[in-house]
Amino acid sequence: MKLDILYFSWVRERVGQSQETVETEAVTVTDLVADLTLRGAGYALAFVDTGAICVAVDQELSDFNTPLKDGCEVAFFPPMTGG
Amino acid sequence: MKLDILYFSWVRERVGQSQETVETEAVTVTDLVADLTLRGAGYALAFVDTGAICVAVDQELSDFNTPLKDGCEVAFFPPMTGG
Amino acid sequence: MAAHVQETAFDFSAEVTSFQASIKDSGAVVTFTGIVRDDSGTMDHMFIEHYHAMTEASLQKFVDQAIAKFELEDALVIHRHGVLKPGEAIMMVATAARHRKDAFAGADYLMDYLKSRAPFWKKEIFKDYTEWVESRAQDEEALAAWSQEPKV
Amino acid sequence: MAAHVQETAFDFSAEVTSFQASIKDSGAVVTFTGIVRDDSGTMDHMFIEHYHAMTEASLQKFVDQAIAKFELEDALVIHRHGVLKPGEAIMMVATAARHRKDAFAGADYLMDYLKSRAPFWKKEIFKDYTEWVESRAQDEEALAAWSQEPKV
Repeated sequence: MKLDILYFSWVRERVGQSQETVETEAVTVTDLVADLTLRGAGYALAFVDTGAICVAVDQELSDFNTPLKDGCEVAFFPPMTGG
Repeated sequence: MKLDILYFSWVRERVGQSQETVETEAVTVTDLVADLTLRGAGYALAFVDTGAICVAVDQELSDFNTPLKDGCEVAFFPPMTGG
Repeated sequence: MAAHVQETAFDFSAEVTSFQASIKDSGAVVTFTGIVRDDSGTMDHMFIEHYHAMTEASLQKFVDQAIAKFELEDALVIHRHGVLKPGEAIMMVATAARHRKDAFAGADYLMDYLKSRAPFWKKEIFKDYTEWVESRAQDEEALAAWSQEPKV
Repeated sequence: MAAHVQETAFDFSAEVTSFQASIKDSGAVVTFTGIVRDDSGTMDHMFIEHYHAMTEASLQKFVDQAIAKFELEDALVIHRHGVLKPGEAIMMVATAARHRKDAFAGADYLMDYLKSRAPFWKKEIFKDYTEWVESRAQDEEALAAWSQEPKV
């Protein structure tokens, strides 16, 4: 299946891009992260500590056990610092 | 001694005036209230429940045991409702 | 730090603009505006009496206390007296602090003081009768809570 | 009830004037303004990144929650993104309620949500380096406290 992946803040900077579409068989966000980590050193660095990263699936804050569906939008970012 | 007495809100309305100078030998606010109560029915009504009344001596919130000095400004009023 | 008592309306926008222009180190500005409410729909106006000789000094004292207690960079209080129509602003408070929790707490604290310790008395004038607004027990309780609560 | 995300500066005075003009039953209006602070004195600017597709809906959800939780008559959030200079306003919140404690709590609650749950990320750009602002544990704690505390 195909997923739209977004990266923000220092996750984006480490990965080196803000958005990409990936082809994956990942069942959950955790699986997806394992896939992404293989894409290069920047990815590995971005995801080295998933405890420091948040995920949103289809624009809803989610956790790493969330199941994924074809066409999902998955966003990775550090804890938010709005306000 | 002479005291300047001020009345506010419904204390003023019951007493029938906002300000007067009184000659008194009152030692404390409680003594003064006893004196004032004798001045007429409006005063008696105003001071019928001193638990419902606040006092300021020389513009400082005080209590009924506060001693009085010649030339003091003593103000009586219900609990404040600012804001 | 300023405290004003006045009969005329104040210009909230101008006051806040000037307040904000004067602050340097604050990341947080909180304002409160109190507005004449007419719950019954039959109030003609509100009349606010005050103890002129005591009012401004008393407000200034509360402002100084709030600044010290919550490490505010600045605080402002404006309170009206006289005749006010429903919908008109009675008073405003503004606080500035480095951190938002202090700015909120400072404004909240000032309001609790103003409600129960500033020498103002509100009278509501209806078509057929008038009524002095009564103080509320919960306002006294809110004020008392500041002496107990640990600082946020 | 409104939530806006924008790159351009907002006019606080105009926003509050229009917010106040639209309310009918509220006796209390609270506003919060967040301002870019430069503690070091060496910041050139702040850059705020956001998750466009998620931001406005997310803010709207927080506003709706605050209105329900604190019986607000109305609430407004405006949050900027992009480049901001020290001293510029980042965002504002306004709440209106019958009683002051609800207006304060509503604004405080909205701020706690915005700090930790709205998809914004702040970067500080200094002369020689840049730095993403780190989230603070006390912001998470402030947010968690709303699920425990009894309503004031």
